[in-house]
Amino acid sequence: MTAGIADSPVAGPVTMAVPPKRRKIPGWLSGVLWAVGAIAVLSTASYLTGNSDLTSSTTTQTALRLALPILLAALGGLWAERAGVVNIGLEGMMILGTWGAAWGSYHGGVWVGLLVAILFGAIGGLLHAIATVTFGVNHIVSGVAINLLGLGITKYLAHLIFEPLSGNPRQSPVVPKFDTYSATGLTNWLADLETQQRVVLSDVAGILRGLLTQVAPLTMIAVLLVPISYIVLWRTRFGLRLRSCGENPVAAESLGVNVYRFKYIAVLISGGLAGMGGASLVLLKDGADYLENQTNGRGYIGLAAMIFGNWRPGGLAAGSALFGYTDGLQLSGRGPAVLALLYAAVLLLVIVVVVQLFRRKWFAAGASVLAAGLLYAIYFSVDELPRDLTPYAPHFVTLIVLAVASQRLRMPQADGFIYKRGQGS
Amino acid sequence: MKSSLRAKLLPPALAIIFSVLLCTVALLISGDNPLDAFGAMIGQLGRGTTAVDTINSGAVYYIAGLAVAIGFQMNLFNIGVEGQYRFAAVVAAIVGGGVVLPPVIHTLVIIIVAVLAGALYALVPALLKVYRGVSEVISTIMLNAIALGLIAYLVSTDAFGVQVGNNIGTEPIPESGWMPGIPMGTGTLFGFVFIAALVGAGYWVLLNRTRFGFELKASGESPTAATAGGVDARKMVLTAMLLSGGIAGLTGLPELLGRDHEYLQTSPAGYGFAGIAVALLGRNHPGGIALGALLWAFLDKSAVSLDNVGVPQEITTIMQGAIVLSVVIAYEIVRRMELAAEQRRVGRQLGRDTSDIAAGGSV
Amino acid sequence: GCAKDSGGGSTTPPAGGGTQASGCKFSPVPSGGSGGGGASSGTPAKVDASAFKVGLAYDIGGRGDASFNDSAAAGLDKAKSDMGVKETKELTAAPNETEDAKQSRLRQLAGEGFSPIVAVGFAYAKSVEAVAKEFPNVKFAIVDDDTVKLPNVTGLVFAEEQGSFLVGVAAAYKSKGCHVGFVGGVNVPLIQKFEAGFKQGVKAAAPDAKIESEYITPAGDFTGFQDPAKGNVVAAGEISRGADVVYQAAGASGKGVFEAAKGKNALAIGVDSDQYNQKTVENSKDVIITSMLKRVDVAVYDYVRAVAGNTLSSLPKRFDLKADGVGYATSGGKIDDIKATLDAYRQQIIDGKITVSDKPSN
Amino acid sequence: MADEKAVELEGITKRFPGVVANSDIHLEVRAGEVHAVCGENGAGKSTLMKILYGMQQPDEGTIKVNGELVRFRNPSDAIKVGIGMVHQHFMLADNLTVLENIVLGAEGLHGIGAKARKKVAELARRTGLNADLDIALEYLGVADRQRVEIIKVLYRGAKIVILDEPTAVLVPQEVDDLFETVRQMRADGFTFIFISHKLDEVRAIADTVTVIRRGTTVGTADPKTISSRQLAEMMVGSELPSPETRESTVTETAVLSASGLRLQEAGSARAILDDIDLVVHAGEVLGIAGVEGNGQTELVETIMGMRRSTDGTVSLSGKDITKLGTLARREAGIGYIAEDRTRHGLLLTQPLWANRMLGYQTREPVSRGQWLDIAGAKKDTRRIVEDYDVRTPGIEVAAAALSGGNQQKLVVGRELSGDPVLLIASHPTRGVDVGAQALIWEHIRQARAAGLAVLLISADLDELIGLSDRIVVMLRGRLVSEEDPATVTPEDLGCAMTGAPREVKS
Ligand SMILES: Nc1ncnc2c1ncn2[C@@H]1O[C@H](COP(=O)(O)OP(=O)(O)OP(=O)(O)O)[C@@H](O)[C@H]1O
Ligand SMILES: Nc1ncnc2c1ncn2[C@@H]1O[C@H](COP(=O)(O)OP(=O)(O)OP(=O)(O)O)[C@@H](O)[C@H]1O
Ligand SMILES: [Mg+2]
Ligand SMILES: [Mg+2]
Repeated sequence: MTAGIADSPVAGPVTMAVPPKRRKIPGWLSGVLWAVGAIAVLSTASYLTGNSDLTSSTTTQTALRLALPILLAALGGLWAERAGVVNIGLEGMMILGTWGAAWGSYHGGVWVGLLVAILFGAIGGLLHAIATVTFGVNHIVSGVAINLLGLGITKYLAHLIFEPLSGNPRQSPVVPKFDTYSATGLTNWLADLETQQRVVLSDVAGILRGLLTQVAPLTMIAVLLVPISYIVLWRTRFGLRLRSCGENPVAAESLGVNVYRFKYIAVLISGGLAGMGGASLVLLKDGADYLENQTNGRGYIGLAAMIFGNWRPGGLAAGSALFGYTDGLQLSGRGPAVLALLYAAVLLLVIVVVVQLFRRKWFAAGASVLAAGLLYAIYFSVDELPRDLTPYAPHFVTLIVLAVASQRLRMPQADGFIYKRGQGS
Repeated sequence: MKSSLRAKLLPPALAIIFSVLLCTVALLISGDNPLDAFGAMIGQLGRGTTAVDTINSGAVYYIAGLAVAIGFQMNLFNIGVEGQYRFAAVVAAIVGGGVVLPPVIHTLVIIIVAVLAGALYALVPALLKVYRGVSEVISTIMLNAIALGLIAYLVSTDAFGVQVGNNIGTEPIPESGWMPGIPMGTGTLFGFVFIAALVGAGYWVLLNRTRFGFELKASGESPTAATAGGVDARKMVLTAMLLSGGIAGLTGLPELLGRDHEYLQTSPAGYGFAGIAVALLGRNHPGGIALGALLWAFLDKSAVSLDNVGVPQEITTIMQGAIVLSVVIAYEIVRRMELAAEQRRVGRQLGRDTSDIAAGGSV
Repeated sequence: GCAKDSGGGSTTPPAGGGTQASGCKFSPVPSGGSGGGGASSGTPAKVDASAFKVGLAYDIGGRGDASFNDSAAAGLDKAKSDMGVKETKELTAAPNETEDAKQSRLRQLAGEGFSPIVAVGFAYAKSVEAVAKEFPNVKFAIVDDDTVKLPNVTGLVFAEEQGSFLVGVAAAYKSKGCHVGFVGGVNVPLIQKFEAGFKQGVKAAAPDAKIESEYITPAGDFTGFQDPAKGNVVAAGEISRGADVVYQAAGASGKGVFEAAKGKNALAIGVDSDQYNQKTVENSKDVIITSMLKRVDVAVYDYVRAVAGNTLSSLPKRFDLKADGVGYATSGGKIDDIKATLDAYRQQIIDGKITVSDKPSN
Repeated sequence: MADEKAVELEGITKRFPGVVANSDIHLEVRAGEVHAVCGENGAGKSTLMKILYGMQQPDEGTIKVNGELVRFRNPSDAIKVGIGMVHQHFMLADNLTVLENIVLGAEGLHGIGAKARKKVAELARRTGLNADLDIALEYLGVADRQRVEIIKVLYRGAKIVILDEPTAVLVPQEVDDLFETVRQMRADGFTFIFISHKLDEVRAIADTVTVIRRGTTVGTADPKTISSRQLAEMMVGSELPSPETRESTVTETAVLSASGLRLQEAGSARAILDDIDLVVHAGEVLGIAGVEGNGQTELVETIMGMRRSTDGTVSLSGKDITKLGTLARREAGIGYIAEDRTRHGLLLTQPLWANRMLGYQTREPVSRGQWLDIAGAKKDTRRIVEDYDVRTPGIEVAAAALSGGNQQKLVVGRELSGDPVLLIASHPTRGVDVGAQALIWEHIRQARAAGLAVLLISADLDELIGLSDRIVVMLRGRLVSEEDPATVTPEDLGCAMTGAPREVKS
């Protein structure tokens, strides 16, 4: 296991035969186009099925809320892996963050809580960096160990420190939460629009309103961290150096980049972000305070979202949003909403079919027709989806999207590789 | 370079010492007596059925660890052992409880069903990876969650479940499907422990003595070289994943056939995740995994004894994490120490005889 | 402009969605028995348990979990102070532990001379059966399970559906839109009893009432008891569909249910213990109108008492309304106005005039 | 000026576990000269350069740059005093853009924005790099990569430039271009340290040459006066071999024939291989010449079955093998020396005997049915080690522990062991020292004499001309011309390879 999670053991031949492809449209624009397309599909589905949950403000608000910890964990993964360190310890760092957030917030208010959460996450990151960077330990081993340590240490600390306060070894006392803010003028207008039930317009209004009401500073920060990560990683010299450590650390070293330092910084930031993800479970209004096991594998989901997003901020935001959205939808709208989503999927596949036909990819088009037909048959024939399976709608959706979307995933080239100074060829 | 015995045994010893120290500090902070704690941990082996339980649980972790290790051998990270084993256990329990067969055959049928079910559940990520390039890390994380839903459905009373008091589970497997154990003191050693050992031996033979094992390791070490060597990478991903899933399918059986005879919705989860840690601890080597599994089981069992003497049982989780981390760090430190020693040795020899060692082109 | 949201969430429309009706059309309140408790079993004789070492084996969470473990602990504490129990020992299960760990725990207690030993939670059923056979002279009790048929094992089970029935009645009466909701943590038979009783109670009081009923996760996925964020969303979904009183049986996720109710101007009903007084949910206590009480403490206390007084046979087969094993809380005074109605229904159940099913009807 | 010392290395010693790479090396480089460093594989040239560039720290010895004593802790320190290095293996990140690759680490000079772009564009003009600066580096061909490497060095304002085997992957024209740049820059006052195994190149460009053998300096010479043969003798103490083929052994039996072979990436209009027809007869060496990136790699991989051709057929000894997988083709009698031995030829962490099995895992003597025959594999590995003079402490060491030349000998030995009817040899002597080179050539020649058909791809045109019975030239995925090795010169071949019009011979 040299490569940690090597993405594709299906070996392709070496030489790059594809001629240089220029990206015709910039990334942000394609993001906007995707978003517009998604909204169009959803609002059509919502109109045709009569299920307004698909685009209601509640759903988007919930989606944002549920996506937040995943997004932050995914960003954490991004930072580490861009510097070449696989971070499967996100879950553990997140757990450390939940504890730190509760403890800090209890003693010093929300901002202190956030800070302590970041700090605790970063301590997890530090441990990971010491193990993987300084000692050259297999990244997965270290990550697994950190997940165990994060869990064990927080349990222990909760036992030691929270139990006397809350009487409960598994829970912190109630801690202060972030206030929320709304763009009231705008949202009131949007609320009017949403209730008017106008095609598309009301849908867009619902979605926007969900994103603009009751937003906590932490939420804003987290959302802003997506473009910030992009700018820092792709538009600054610091980011260039950091990424070079994930692509070819020996080359970076040969150009005077202190690879160890950048890896350390990246993994610390990674831990801090994961810790922040933990804080988002604790410190938001309606948050849970500290509760044992409250992360429930969200760190792993964040990791998946990051891979889903092709190791890019925009992509991982889309992955987290997709997951959060579907989860929110199934939790608040339950079976009927998921069924409506199924309908949306059929619409999407129809579009895919048209595109594939246009591109003359007969096989892909055929497969999509088949899939669309199958989904529509399910939609048509059942009134209610199996209750035991709807809770996992986000997982199904993630799998299906990955299976349908063409896979041009590209992990940082030296991701997971163990680098030692002065050992380059 | 063959590593010396010292290089093999020193690191785990260092790691255990380190984690014991770490826990000592933690215990002192929380005002507990470390000596009591470690005394209780050691002492548990002589009390009740703990020693036997440790071996029994060790067998479970061992199988899970082997399942994970098979994937690791070719750089596949099968996080999905968790979902695969649980799905397989439920299916095996349902089939086992639903058929009437003569002894031995009944047991065999259950085992085969478990293997097939585990492999089937691993087929999904394998196909997704081979044909759609979906990273097995994502797909198995997702399938672990989905397995919960499938299991919930399968054990519901609408499907194959039966309700016993407040619990629901599968129809109990009749005695003909059980696997007899060996009574030891008050406890019973699962018969499946021997099957686990057999699987471990098979794993070793497969990897080190068969063409398939060679191709598997080659694919893991260098997919490009393996391809050039005529190894079909897709086929290897498929087979490795299916094999991993198949072995994962056995994970639930020691307990199912040896003690529980039914799968309850309260049946414990997490063996698959423990399997990852155990495989890493054992460095994918069947012997190492066995030791790792036993250590893991031992620490697990310690939770009860620690609780009994009033020590926070979370210590065991901390210890597990600390051992995993420190064992690899210790290996690294020892390796570096040996290298440095080697370098000094070369340096000393240099004075007398330069040309021999300095000969370019070869070591 | 951007404004800080005031605490109550004034920017959201009031709960109940469209029809802000004036409430339900109620069935006539059954007559008879507005009397006090029915479980007053006379003045208890003094029982001395000072020769007893009582062991408690908790489920995951243990003492302090603000749930049934904690309730069992309260029973033990009371037994200690009332009857002078000589020694107690409390051990706690770890998450995802194996069957043999549970057995070891019980065996350890039995081996150290503890008797009686109370195992908290039906997950202990098989272990109790196994260990009780090994120690025929040790007395065992198991909470939430009555499947172990051994002479030295006593099952302490509850009629959760009866208590839930009463809070269902309360919910119907407190609902402005005649639309209520239930949020279960994990879809297991035990929680289905809560659902069943609640639904039946609502329907009994107001046959036209609409009921939302959801579980966070299916059986086997126990994260449903551990995820307040999801509890919040599920409850919010029910509220946005019109429910304005939500009953939760969702463990630690219940906190999210309360907060959803608070954020959307709805009301909530707690479970197991008197959650109005619970520290961990004190932020949203003002929406908690009542809680369905499951008196594990009573059961544990009564059991210890029965063992000490050698009156095990007189212990109720099921801790129901009659045995004061279930009930409802009145802290906060939010249901004082309908107490008479609730007690009337209570009496009906005790008298057997209403039987409450433990399986959800649909 | 002429006598000013740009670099003085004194008493440099560097020990690695098990190896002394440099021992007591002395090297003086005058300012403004091109100073060549020669030596066998593993003689310690790269190590010495890495020490001068701060990537490795010497155990003993001192470094003076421009007369001042310096101590480099890392490459930044070396860059600061004006040293730049083009490494033997590309030090580039495929996934970063060309611009990013260049400015990385030197962002302090002109940032990473417009100013940097302007500066880089200027350097690109000077060095003849025509690529878009914003495409990922992986799309660049080798020559352009080499240019990027040189721009990296210039961008940092280096005055002393180390070139570690820069010509190994270039065709003669490209080498000439490179040398032209070097000469110009020398005139501008740059100092070069130049490493190459190709001695005529050394003699063409260098002002001084220092020879290293087994980690120590054996002497300095004037390349203008010394012959290549003398140089080689200094290096290895033996005669310089040449790849001359003696008498023809070509027969009429076609072994490999490909017809209408076409390869196209999904979703791309351009064909990577376009209508390839070729035949290799028993006893014949067919050479394929071409600038890297023109489809030779793909052709080989298609013949090996590692890629699926879009169209066309391949047959071996008359049997159609188009539909077979790589293993089946190997079993049918194809031996394959891959161009990149570490990526395609070896399992680096596995012992030599396990490497003996790779590609032969289905055949005796390394396996029997589904079972491996480890004893058999070990025995046969010992035979290869002996026959092919693989210098190794034993067959239990990992393949990574062998130097490149010895790794290659092992691969050649293995690929000639399975009684092949066809050998595909892709750059069989790339980066291999003169001694090993001679040995590999000799084995190919012997096999050819025994009736083996050989498909040879090489960037070393002397090797190609010397070994081949026929040469075909590949350009943009097509076979464009056939040359007779008896008459063709490397220069002609180079013209054909680049598609340039050939000078009319008088
Ligand atoms: N990082 C390293 N660790 C251990 N040994 C090394 C390392 N780098 C080089 N060596 C040893 O030092 C010797 C000299 O290596 P070096 O790369 O300097 O040779 P070279 O002269 O550049 O050979 P070539 O002509 O093939 O490039 C090698 O034989 C190798 O054994
Ligand atoms: N990271 C490393 N760790 C240990 N040894 C190394 C390392 N890198 C290189 N070596 C040593 O380097 C040697 C190979 O070195 P090197 O690459 O210089 O050989 P080479 O003959 O120059 O090969 P090539 O022609 O491919 O460059 C081996 O002997 C190996 O022991
Ligand atoms: Mg070299
Ligand atoms: Mg070199």
